[in-house]
Amino acid sequence: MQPDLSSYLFIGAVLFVCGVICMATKRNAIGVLMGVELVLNGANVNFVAFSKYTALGLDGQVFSLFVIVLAAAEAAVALAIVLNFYNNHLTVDVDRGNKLKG
Amino acid sequence: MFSELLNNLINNTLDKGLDYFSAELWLSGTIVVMLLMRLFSIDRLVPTFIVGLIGAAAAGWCSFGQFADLIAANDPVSVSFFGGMLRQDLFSVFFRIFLSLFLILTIALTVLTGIPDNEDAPDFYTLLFGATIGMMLMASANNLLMLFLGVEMASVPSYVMVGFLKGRKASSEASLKYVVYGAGAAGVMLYGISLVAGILGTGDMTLLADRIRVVAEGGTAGLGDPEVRTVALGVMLVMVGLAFKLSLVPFHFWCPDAFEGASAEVAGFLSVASKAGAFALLVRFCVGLSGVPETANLMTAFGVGLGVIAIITTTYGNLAAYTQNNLKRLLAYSTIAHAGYMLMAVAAMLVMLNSDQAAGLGKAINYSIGGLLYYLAVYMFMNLGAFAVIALVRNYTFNEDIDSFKGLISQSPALCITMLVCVFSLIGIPPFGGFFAKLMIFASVYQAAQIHWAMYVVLAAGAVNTIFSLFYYVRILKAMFLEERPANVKSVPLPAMEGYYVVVLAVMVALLGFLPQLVNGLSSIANEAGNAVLLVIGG
Amino acid sequence: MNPDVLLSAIIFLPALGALLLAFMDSRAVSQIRAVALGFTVATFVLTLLLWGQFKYGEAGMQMLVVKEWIPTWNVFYRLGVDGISLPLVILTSLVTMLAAVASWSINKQHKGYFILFLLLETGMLGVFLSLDFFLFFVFWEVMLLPMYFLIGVWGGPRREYAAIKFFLYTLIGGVLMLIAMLMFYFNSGGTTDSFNLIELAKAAAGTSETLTSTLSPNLQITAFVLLFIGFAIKLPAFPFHTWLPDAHVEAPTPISMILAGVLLKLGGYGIIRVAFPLCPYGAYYAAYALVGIGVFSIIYGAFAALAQTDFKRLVAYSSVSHMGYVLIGLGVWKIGEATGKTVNPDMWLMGINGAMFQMIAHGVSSAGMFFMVGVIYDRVHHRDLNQFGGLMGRMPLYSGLAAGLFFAGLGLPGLCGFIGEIFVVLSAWNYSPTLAIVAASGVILTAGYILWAMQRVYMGSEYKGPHSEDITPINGRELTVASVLLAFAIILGVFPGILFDMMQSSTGALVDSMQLGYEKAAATLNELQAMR
Amino acid sequence: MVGETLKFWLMIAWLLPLAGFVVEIFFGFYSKNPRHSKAAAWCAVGCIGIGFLCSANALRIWGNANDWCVLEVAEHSNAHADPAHSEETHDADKALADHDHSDADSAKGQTAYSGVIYTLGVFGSLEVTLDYYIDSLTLVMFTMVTLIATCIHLFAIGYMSDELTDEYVDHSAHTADGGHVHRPGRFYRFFAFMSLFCFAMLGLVLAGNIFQVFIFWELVGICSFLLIGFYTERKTASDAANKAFIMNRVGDFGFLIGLMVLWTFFGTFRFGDTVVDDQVVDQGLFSMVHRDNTGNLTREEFTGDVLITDTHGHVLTNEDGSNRQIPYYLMVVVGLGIFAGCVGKSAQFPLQTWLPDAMEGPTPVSALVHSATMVAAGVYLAGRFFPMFVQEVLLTIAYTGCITLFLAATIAMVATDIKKVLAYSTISQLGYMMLGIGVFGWAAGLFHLITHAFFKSLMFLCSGSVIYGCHHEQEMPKMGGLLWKMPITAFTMLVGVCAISGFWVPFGLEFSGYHSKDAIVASALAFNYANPAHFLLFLIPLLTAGITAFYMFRMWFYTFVGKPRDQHVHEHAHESPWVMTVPLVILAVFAWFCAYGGESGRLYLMLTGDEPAHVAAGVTAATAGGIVLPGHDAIHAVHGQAGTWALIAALSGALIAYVLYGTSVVNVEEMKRQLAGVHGFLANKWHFDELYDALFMKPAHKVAAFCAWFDGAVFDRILHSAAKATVIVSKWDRVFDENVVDGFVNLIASATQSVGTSLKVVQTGRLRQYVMFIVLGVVALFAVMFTTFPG
Repeated sequence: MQPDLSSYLFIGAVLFVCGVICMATKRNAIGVLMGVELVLNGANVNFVAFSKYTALGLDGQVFSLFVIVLAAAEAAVALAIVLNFYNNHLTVDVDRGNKLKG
Repeated sequence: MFSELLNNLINNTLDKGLDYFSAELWLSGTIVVMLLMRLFSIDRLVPTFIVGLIGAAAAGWCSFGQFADLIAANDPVSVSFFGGMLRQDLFSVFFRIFLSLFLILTIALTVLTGIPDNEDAPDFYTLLFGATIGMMLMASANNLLMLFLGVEMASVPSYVMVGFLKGRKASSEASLKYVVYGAGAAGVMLYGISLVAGILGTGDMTLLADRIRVVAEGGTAGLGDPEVRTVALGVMLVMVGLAFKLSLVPFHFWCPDAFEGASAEVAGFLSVASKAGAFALLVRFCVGLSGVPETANLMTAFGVGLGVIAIITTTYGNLAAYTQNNLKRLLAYSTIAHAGYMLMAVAAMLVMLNSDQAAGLGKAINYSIGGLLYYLAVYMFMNLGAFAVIALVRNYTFNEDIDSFKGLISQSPALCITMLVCVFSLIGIPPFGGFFAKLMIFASVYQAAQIHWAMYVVLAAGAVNTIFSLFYYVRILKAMFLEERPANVKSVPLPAMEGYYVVVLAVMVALLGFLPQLVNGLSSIANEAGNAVLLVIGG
Repeated sequence: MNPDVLLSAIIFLPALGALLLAFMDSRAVSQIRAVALGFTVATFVLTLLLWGQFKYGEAGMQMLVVKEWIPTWNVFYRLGVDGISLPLVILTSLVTMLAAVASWSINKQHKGYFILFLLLETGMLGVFLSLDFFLFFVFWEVMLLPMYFLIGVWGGPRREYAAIKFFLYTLIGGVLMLIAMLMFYFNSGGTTDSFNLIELAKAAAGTSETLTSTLSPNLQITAFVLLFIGFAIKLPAFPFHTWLPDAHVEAPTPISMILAGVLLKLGGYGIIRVAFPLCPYGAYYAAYALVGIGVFSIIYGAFAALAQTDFKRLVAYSSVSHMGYVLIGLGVWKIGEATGKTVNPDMWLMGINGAMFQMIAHGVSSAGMFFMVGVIYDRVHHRDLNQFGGLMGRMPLYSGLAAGLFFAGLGLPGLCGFIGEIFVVLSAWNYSPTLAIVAASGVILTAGYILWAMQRVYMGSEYKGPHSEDITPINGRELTVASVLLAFAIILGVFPGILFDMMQSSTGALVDSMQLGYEKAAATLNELQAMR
Repeated sequence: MVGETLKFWLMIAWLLPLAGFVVEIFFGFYSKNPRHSKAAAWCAVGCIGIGFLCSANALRIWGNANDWCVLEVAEHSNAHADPAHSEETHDADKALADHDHSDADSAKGQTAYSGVIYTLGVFGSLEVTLDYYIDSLTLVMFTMVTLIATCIHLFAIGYMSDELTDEYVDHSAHTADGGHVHRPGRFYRFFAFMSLFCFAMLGLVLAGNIFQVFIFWELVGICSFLLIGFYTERKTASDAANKAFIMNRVGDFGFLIGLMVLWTFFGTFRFGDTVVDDQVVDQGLFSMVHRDNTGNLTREEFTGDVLITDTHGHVLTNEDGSNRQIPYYLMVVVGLGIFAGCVGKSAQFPLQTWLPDAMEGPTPVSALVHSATMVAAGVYLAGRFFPMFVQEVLLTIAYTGCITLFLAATIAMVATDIKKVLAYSTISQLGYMMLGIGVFGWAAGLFHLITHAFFKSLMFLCSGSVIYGCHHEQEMPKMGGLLWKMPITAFTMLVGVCAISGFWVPFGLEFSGYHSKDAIVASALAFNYANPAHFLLFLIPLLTAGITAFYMFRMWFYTFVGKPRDQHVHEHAHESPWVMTVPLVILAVFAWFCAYGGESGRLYLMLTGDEPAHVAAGVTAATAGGIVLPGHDAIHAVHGQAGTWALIAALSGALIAYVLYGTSVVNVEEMKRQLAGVHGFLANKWHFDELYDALFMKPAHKVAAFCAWFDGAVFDRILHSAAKATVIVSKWDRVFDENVVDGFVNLIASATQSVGTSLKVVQTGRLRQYVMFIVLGVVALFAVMFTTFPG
């Protein structure tokens, strides 16, 4: 059978949900960042799919390109920050960062 | 096709685009210069902040030139450039000026407080400028793509700046939380963008409302229609992303932690600038979605929803601030509360913009946006003033708790008077700017209430919150003026320059309250800008 | 002197003084005092000039000053004086001047004290002279700042509590007033929305050329309630009064004088200048509540005063009791069901005049009473009524003057307290015999608590409290303040005409415009009825 | 013109004491040695003395202006007072009553002058002014007050002389360590207060409107407060002062209600019309109610409301054309309200208890303030305001007076403190006056007011002289046998005693009391005949006339004759200096002869000259079984009869007193010696004594004791419990204040805090939970959107 827009969107949605859950559950900072990547890519899938099936056209693909680039940049910064966190806490367990609260 | 795109790009880039983009270009240029300085270690000879100040001033000058042109051509214009990615009108220019001015003030503050030290200065200022550019993009974004880019570009450097105090556990923790939270929010927003852009088949924000009408196939856009429902979901996800930048409840969690972890200067910068950009973006987005009868119901509902969010945010912020002892954290909550106040203006705008007598309300709608802009302008001074005082006191007492402010009046009146003015202005007591700003917001909410009763609730909530806020603001004053200076707290001998700096801020806050030319000029400009952003609806 | 210069000068001269003080050496105490006193005196002289230029028998506003302030919002710097505000302005400058003399007893941070003191005067005078709602509100809130610190820094042991309480109450009032202000602004129904109190009042009465108030009768009621609460807090009327005893007890003597002498009057002035003319229908609708609250405040305050053992608290509650008469006098507005006209308008006019007089009189007498309490407090440092006694023998002159001022508070004929109370009460029967009788019964309680207090403090065989050795005769400075106040009490009591001549044309105009306003609202209501 | 002249002289007499007060208080305080100079005293005497001359002069002018026509008219009507000619006089009086005032004035010349002194405030048509109202009553009162005041001031110079020191030792005031209070003397202050009082009292008399009366009403009240509390160191004194003022305020509360009603319905406070060259410029209250030939108020027939008329009896109308009228019951309220003020001021039942306590003040004060003038002001006002009183009010007045006079008299019988006796007798006599006015004996009541003022002030001064002579000993049981120690005092006092007892002396030398009391009793009797139901109003006064004589003579005998009971006191007793005795003599003369000629005497005729128009004719019952008020002729008819009764009562009372106190002791000794062997005769005697004792003494003492208990226990207890209740209420008031109202405010603060703390919990600082909140937030918003947004 021929895949149509809805099935792509479904995949995108699945990726999105997985990413969110990953973010919300992982204790390891790296894991959390991967969750972020999943979310972004879920969006990317949507963009590409829309660019094929709707009036969005080429713009969708441009969108996804930009997103990929930005994702890379963000990941770099995020990893740097995680490293910084590691230097101070000697762990990448996000739950250890609980000094700031209240 | 590609060539056509290229021609198109070159044409409007060369004849006007670059001109419109000059402020951002100046900032980018400054960044390059600073990096090069670092490379060739010129920064040993010339302090980096001088370059920074020059760059910021230049950017401000350019945007002022644009401003002058726009005022001179006394029929308000709103043109898109860079292939419809950005939009040039009084609104974006207003924010360019605002941001460059604020950039200058922040740099000055960092210079006075000596954070960062000469080592890190180039990196720090690079990040600062980058974030500023991002905010300027947010202010002038005309396309969902630019919306996302702007937000990211503003956020990513901020993550780093929050974590800039190296070797501080709190700082690194704060930045980690900020980055993860921000990334998550950005992801959600992006997903929303994908839905909106995909279903409506365009990224151009000015077309959104029209496309929704098309999607709704004549009928009024309701959630019965699955596509409209999806769009609504997308819109909401986008707003979640913006809500994160605005630290609206329940997307505010990063704010207190990040502010407490970050240095006071950075906190001040984030509390004002990123909010300014985000509000600009929110306004543009909402305007894009409005103005078509079919979407009226939906958007009014969104407006009321924003109003409710505003109530929750304000109340939460004011109540939570009451028990804080760390002043940065306390001000973080107050920032949340004030975001709520400003959001009231946006809600009012949405409600009025989508009412059936919107035509008659043109002025009122302008004023609601104008009120928001005025509030931001005053907020810039009063909040920066407060953070500046904290930073300066911290430099001597190495402590940001409220106890370190006890009896400060006996040692450095200038700081106390500034804090006094800022706090009274934050409460909204005349004759300080905060009062007038708050008045404008309440006024527009009142007018919106003529259209939708729910706005009366918002108005009442605003009034009640003014009283709640009293409690924790007065705690600060009480500590500074009414209590004795404890013996163990280090003294605060205030050098002249720093004194002048804060006093200037205080004076600005005061003048924005009652100096006729200033109040009048600024408010009328703000209203003009509000008018400008609405132009897209007609065309 | 050119009027617009004069009015602005009156308002901002004290602020100028504050500015000057800011640049003085904080150690030069005596110079600081001198300068501050000098500026208050100068202000007083200016207000006398104002009186000199005031034209009697003119109902409308005089010496109007209109300058553009914030055109975008159609906000104007609009000043003026009429028979209602003039006496209060003079009272303000007088009491402030005397309070400045009384401020010699302040013993720390003189510079800051006098700066705030002068700022406070600017605020008060500004409220009385401004005719633009926006300006009015700004000055109204401006007073908050100095007062908070004057109580909070120079006050007694529980000063912080008292200060925050004062702050809180006033801010609540301010916020309510703000909302009401917006209601009027956006319903002024002119080509441009307006804050102009005079025009708004005319619009409410339907006699304005520029504005046509679009405020529906029901909204009028809402607005009136908002405004009334705002002003009743300042007045203070039950149940908004509890900030008063604390603020009074904790505040230093001169500040108590100003609180009782001037600040409380702002409430009454607000009602008569803003709440009444801007929403006549609301005023009529709430009239019974006003009178009821007034009567209750009288009895309640008197009882509370009876129970006090703290001298200053007693005087504070007496203020609550006395200001109740103001509410009664303002509220006795009766409309004939059949005719739709005011029944016995002259009676109401008398009530309003009585209320105004009561405000001035109370300003003099209560300021005096607080000062007298302060004098003895400065010597023996306690205020426990049961630990005084025998002062008549120890400080005869002081006791004599105090007796005079307390009798003025008691409402003794020939002293200022009498005229206001009696005129208000006389005008009350026409409105409601029951309330009138209850109000009249106040005379017994008042006599009760004042005489009892005097007996415990001044009479008796000997002084029973601590610091007996510090009881020295009243000194020249204190004598001046007290005797000036007493002199005013007597003059006002014997020749009340001085005030009534000032006020009557303005109050008369008020009564007429209120009648018109009521008719206008009634007409609208009838139309609504017809439509249903 | 005459009015202006009278106003001029009386204003001088009125204002001089005020000037005196200012001078005395200031120069007294700032002069070199205020403690030793009598300057203040002479200043005060000078002021009031000149005041007397002025008022006397005014009296003369008034008389000449009307070439004493009043007296002529009165003589005429008096000559025809016998029943034979009563009809025509009756008609004449009717005619007089029917005519409106201007005619009446033209008939007997204008005798009442009124006008504005200055204006307090004008509110549209309403106008509050200070007026003057001068008629024969005003003038007589002025002369009486100034004369007596002068004498008393003179007396006080001597009496207060021990204040002329820097170290006055007050034996009645004790310090904590049990010692006496030592303080500088306050000679000048006493006279300053006295002058102030004179000013207030004269102002009260001169007052041209009821509001002005209220003003000076309060002023005399405060003066009495200051004078009673003159010895501020004494707790008893300051208590008494407070009690006096507050109980007066209770009365004034009623007064105030009366004022409110008057003001609301009549819109003016003036008594009489202000006439300028025969044109009425300002209408007064008295002409606003019109009386028909039956003497009743003209009323609207259906509602029964009282119509409000103009001077000529034409009904006034409101703007809407309806008649101006006042409900009848409100007329009653007005009357009772005003009378309530009088009750307080004149110490009538049930507010009488303050007056005996007021004796804490120095004796001259008791003489001037608390017997002659201030307490009489209540009666004066009742008389002045008479035209506005309706039958119900008059009846109330009558019964109040009746109860008071009996109550007080019986208490006086057992009192032993000489000043207390006089105080109670004052209350009793005031009761007589009220009764007189209540039973329509308008002139009689005021007549007694004047005479009583003279003889009562005389007796107070005498008692003062005694006390002075006995070094501030006031207890009669410690006196006795002082007759030849201080003869002038004793005999002048005897004059007073005879006067108050109302003794008859041939050749027209009757004591003044005889005439005035007869007049009252006569009115009472006539009233009794007219309304048989109210016979008590005659019997009780009659009985009390006897009691009066009894206790008065008891006092005199107790004090002056018999064996000295306290040698110490007796030895040191001495006659007072001339400054004190001269006034006694002067007053004695007036006490005896001021009513010379009785009903045809100058004084009485002066008073009747300006009596309210409807009094002469009397009032017939408005409704069946209503009250009938006797006119002049009716009273004349029973005058002789009543006089006889009263005289008998008085004589018998005096006789009993004489037997028991004057001679009884002596008698018993005498008898015992004579009848040593004669059992029967002795037994008879004995039986007689026993019988007598059982029949008269015991019951009298019982009743007196009961009344004393009743007065002391019940009224004071009521007052005290009221005071207690007040305090309790106010305590609760305070609790409420601090808990409820405050609590609410503090609640906001605490609520803010608690919510804040609970919000801390939300901000756990755990990153994963934050991110979770994004998800939850999105889901929540989505849910909300779908539930609420339009479909």
